[in-house]
Amino acid sequence: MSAPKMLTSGQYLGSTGRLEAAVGTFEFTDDHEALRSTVRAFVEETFSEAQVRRLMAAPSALERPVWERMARELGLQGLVVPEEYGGAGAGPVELAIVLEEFGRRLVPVPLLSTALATVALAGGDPAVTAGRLEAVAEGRVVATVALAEDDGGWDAAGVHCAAVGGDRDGDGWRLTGTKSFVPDGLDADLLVVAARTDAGVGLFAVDSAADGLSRSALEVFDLTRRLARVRLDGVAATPLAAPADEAAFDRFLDAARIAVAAEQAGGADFALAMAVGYAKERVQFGRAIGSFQAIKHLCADAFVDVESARSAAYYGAWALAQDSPEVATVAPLAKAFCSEAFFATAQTNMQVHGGISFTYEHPAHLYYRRARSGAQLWGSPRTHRDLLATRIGL
Amino acid sequence: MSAPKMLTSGQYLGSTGRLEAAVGTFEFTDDHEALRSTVRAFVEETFSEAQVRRLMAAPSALERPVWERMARELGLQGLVVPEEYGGAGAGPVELAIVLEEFGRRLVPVPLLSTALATVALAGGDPAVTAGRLEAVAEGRVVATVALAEDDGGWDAAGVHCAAVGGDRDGDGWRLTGTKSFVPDGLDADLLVVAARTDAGVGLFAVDSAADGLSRSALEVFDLTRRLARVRLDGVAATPLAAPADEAAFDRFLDAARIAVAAEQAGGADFALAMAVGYAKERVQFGRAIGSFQAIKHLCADAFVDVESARSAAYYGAWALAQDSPEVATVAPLAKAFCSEAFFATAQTNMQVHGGISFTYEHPAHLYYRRARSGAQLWGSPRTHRDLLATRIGL
Amino acid sequence: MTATTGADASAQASAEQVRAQVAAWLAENWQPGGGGPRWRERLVDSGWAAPTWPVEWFGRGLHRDLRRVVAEEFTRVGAKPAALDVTQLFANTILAHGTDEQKKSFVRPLALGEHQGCLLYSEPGAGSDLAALQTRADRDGDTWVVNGQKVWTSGAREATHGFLVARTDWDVPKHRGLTFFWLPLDQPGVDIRPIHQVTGGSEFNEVFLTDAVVADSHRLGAVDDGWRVLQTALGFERLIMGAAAGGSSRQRRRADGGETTLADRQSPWTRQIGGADYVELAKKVGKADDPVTRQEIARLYTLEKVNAWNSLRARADAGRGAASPLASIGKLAMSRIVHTGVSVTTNLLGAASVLDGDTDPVAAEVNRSSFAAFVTSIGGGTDQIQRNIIGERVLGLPREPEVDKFVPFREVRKAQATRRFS
Amino acid sequence: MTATTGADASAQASAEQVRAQVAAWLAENWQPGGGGPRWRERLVDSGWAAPTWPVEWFGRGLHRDLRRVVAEEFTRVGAKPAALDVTQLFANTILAHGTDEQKKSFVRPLALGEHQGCLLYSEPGAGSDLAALQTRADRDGDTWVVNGQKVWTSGAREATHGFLVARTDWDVPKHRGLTFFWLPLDQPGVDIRPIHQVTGGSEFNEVFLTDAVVADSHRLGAVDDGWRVLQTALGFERLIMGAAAGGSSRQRRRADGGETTLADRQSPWTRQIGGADYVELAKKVGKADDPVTRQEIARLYTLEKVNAWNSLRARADAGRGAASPLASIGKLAMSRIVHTGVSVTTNLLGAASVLDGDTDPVAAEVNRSSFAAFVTSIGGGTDQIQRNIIGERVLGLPREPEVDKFVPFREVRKAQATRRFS
Repeated sequence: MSAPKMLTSGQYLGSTGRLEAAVGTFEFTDDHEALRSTVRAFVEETFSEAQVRRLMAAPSALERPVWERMARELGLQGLVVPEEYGGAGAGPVELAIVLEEFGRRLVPVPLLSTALATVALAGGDPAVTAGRLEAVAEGRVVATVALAEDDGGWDAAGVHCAAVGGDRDGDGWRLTGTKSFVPDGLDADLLVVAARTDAGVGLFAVDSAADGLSRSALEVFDLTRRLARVRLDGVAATPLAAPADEAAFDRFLDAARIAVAAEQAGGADFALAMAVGYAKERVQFGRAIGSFQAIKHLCADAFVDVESARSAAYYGAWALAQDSPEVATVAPLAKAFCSEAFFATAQTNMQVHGGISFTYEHPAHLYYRRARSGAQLWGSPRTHRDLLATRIGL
Repeated sequence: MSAPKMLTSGQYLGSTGRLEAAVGTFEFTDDHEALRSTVRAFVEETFSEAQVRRLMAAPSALERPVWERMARELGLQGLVVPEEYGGAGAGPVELAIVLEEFGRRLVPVPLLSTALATVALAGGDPAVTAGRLEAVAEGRVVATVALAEDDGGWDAAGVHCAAVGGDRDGDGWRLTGTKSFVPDGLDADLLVVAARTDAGVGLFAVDSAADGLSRSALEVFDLTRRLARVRLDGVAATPLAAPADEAAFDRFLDAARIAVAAEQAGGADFALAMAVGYAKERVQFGRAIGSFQAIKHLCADAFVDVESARSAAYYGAWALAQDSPEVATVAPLAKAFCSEAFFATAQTNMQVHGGISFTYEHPAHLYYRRARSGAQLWGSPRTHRDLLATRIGL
Repeated sequence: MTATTGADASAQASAEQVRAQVAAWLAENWQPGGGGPRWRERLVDSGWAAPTWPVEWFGRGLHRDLRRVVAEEFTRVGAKPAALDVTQLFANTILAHGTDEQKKSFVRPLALGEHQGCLLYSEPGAGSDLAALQTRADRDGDTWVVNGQKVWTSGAREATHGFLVARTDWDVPKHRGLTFFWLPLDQPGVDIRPIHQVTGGSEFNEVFLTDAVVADSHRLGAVDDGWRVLQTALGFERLIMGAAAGGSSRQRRRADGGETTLADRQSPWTRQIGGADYVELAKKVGKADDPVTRQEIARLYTLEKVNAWNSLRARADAGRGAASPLASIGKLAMSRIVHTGVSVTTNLLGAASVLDGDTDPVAAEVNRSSFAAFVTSIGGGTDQIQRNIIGERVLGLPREPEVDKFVPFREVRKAQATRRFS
Repeated sequence: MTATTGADASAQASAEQVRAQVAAWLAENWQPGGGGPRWRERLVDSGWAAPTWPVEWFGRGLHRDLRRVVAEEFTRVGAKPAALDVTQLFANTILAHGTDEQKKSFVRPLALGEHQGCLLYSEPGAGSDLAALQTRADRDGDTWVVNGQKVWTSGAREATHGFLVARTDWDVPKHRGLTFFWLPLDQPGVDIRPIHQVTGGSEFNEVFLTDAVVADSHRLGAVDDGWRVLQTALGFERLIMGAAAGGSSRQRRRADGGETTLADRQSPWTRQIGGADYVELAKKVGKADDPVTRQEIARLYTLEKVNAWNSLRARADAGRGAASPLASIGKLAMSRIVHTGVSVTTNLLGAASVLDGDTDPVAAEVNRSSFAAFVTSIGGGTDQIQRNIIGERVLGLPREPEVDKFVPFREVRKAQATRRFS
């Protein structure tokens, strides 16, 4: 499979301007549909619920042979890696599709982590990033991003980890501090770390095997997403580009928000499908419970939420692909909305399933866990709404 | 009819202390039930919907013969006037019952206004208030309270109207400023006005015929509650007690909040009864719409709201009667909760009625108007919740 | 597949050919500033007023994809494209279900604006359950005698005719005994009374039919087959709105009558997606920095945006000729938006929101919007009905037991057929 | 009215007389620190363990109003009042429906704690619709053979017996073919398996019944009349909780088993009405001045308070012997409170809420609470069922069409009778 090319700017632009451009975006191409089908088939085959539960219970959810197959056969890790570095050169729209599909089945492998790191790397200086991107695309390297710290702030203000000693060419930087809530931090070979220099916050590449770096697992509520705490004690690091480019950092954060939102939309979509499926099948009072308005209307409201979440994620991906100024508003909007839509849908799914959802063996709680924790990870809905308020002029 | 005596402190106190006391409060006595029946019968006979609509359309909703009958035959205006001044000497619990009943039918006569003024007067210096209370109890005088101003703040901070020139004995005070949102301000003979002295905010009695006082009607959304704007230009005024007793002012505000909450609980109760009645009677798809869960559950949720609103108002009235320190939290809580419960129920009532609620001739909109405006009058739910937060220690 | 018909061939006319034809016709017929004498008549007779209608019925037989080309050319010279094939739901329905005789008699006056239609569907006892309507039409030779009451009819006072659905067989289940008519309104048996609405306006009417008469020649479709004709008419209403905004047909129907006029009044907020007006109002009242206000405005902005994006997706689906599940969520989403919008503006205004009329025109606007929000949550299918539609038609959840499904309508429990005045 | 019976006369015994009797008995029998040898036995045999039970059945035949007097005297000397007539729902039910033989055999061991009961009501296919249960009991001479699966049984592993409702006639409508048994659990046909719950706990069990046997002498009430016995048993559960807190019987049933244990875990917040703990937490995390937090905590405090006041009103109604409509809203209100409480605490914790276990015990507590909230909104009658109950029983709204009402249960569409393991 070769990943489809991303939409080029204006490709779908009609004569009436912006809205038409947006229409074009939402009109996924046949290549997009093919990508989605391929990924869905792969996920369903490779990450059945039983398999997900097995990985949940394993010391690590990362199994290198599968990871390498994902790279070799599907090119998923290289999806947004430029072609010159061995990737598919696709864009945010394709990434959103893949993450949505992985999100639907709570696939616990570090794809989102790696994708976020890849997005960060792809925005950096090729002199620094080219080799790393190649390694990621080939499936040799698992990567992640280390942004927040113990106080759980995902913006520049939350970055206290100190980057010191570097020169203007990017050599000789050392990081000291503690990063927390690092997704798949124990499995990652490469960490993209946000750190603060005298001039501001920037992103740095750090080798997980570097001296002075130590990691510990965090006990977490979401059983399908592992988080780690990473201590850095004078660890050698390379800035991805200029060492304190906060505008680039903000752009990266917006891209990350939209990527996460797409994954959440996928989770919400599957949770709704579960609820609807059960409502059709479960009989009480001599008829399927989905024939009762109380259940039917819960599902209908969830449908509005889920489709709206998908729209927000897709529109965000489109805006990113177009490098539109709208990214600034859509990104926090999408993260806030998809977080809450997923959580509400996961709740509806629990409620519709009734008592059975309270058993560990039923998957409803896994979606609830992902939704509940995911809402707070990468910044809460409330934080993102406040950012949105600022960005629309309040 | 003689109004029942108010609950005396401890009358219902069981051996286990406070909770039992509260139980007693909610266990209305036979006298209370008799008062409620009497008032309900009077209201239904005297203020049918047709009569309410006639008063809505009239230049004034006050008809002196009816007003005098209310005083003479039912003693309603004198309910909380001490017996020595010709009243029934009843308390907040009885007042809540009466206001709840008037609220149920949106009775547009200035009873709430007069009651609030009476509560203020009853907390003042008998030397100032005795004659005025007698006149109110006898139905000779319509009274109201003038608290907020054009910026719509109902606490001391919202009082800018200046009280100047008085001596320590209360003589010679003059008020200058503008009071707004004054209920029944055009009909009132006596105004209790909040004004600011050099030492703080206090309440003053003002004769509506006094020199320098001018009034104008405000066009308002709630068709069954008239509001006025009152300009004071050096108007002679008498402080009810010490001219700047802000603690007394706050106590009065809390009593007013609870009185208003009781009226709102009544409106909510009737709006729910309308919705339920229609849901039983209206047939679509071959059966009463109340048999559909969509409608049934709207009504059930409204029932929880309405009963909770009544509980809040009753508990507030009990706390007032006991002069309990809980008044400080219950008062803002009750006003905020009853406001929102009434509004939600009025909305449910509109929604359950469907298209018919959109016709002027159907009463649903009258409740909606009262609920919508009443939520903002005397301070918004949000303002009151913030006050509650402060008072519970935030 | 067989050979293409003439119409299909025409549909394949290249956009450039059509563009040239329109341009040529306009060059000959259009006079800047108003079109010139008998413009409307010339336009209708040219077929360019309704390019997708058949050539023999005032159209050009073009494929719907070419509508835009025609519109572009009209707009280019400053003429308003009539697009009757989109907007004239009456003529569209008559063309779909009428006899040649009816097409001949009814379509041209409608196209010229000499006749105006209104919709006589809803009744006091048939709101959500439209098929339960009780207005009766009884045959009397070549005519039908109609008795009953219709309600929520917008434009009735300006109309010459109405699309009437009436019951002609009471001994079959409710959907099966209805017949569809094109009722002349200028007759003694038709009494139109404006409804005094809570907003103060009277965009809607009640229409009382007392021994009103309609010729059998004005019947559209077969006797007792009116439900099918109605579905066509409702479909044309949806067309008017386009698939874009989502929502049900009955909401749409109201759109060119009073309801959307009302709904629009809750603008300027909802009309200008992007929430800029909330932002301005918040600044004006000094609440831009209040965290509660900021959350609330951001939430409303979000609801508006996601609904707009849903609409774009729905439109894209429709553009591919696919029925979009997204089209069914717009109305419900809009209901939430308008009620939320009222809440936000009320909180911004605070105490001033109790004012009305000239005392505070902004408050008056919000107050009117607060009522208009119920037009969205009730009119054209309540929120509750919308959730049923989503649950059943989109998600495939089973229907409830239908107690009136197989019962002769005569025996079904019914609501009051007429409105009682108090 | 006829002459008072002995029990009635006894009921009128003055509080002072009763107080003196209890005091005298305690003076003779109670040894501070534990009651002394055979305390439990002496207590049960004295009748003071269950003062309202008949004198012939381990009670004193007192009126329920005098329970408090007895309890006060016990408490005064430092003894725990047993109040078996409130808490022993098994014995209460047996006393209400059992034969003298059954009362003789079953009540004393229960009163002494030698026997423990559990409730075998719910099934995988009979949750909200309890009457649709499919566990069958087939008669075989003097015994019944039971097959089926029960679920959500708390205390099953500690119990010696269970209240079993099983279907004995499949050819009548669902409520009419059920029979009630007192099933001994210590037999090969009973297989109790703990349920692995999402919270990590296993308070609940599944009970698999495979040719389990119960003697006909253990049947309570008539054959096929089990629904009526069940209602009595559910009523005694309500008694356990008192009318105060409102809520349905099935929630109550869980109360002395696992569910309330779980629900309690969402304390310390909901347990301490007054919201002080939210306030403290808000201060600790530095959000006490945040207006959004303040609104949210005030709102939650309000929900807790009004629910408490509703309960006081319900208790006052119950004290007057009146059925209170308020009793039916407590469970629904509590559902909103606990879900809201979780939301508030989650917002207070922010990112830390993703942690769990020893990494962050506060987060772990909130996470567990977030699951426990579903015990309230699902267990013992879902929120949806609660709204039906309020709508129908309190507001008098008509029931929905019931497709299974007049149909032999054999022909009714049913859910899976047993749980499938994946």
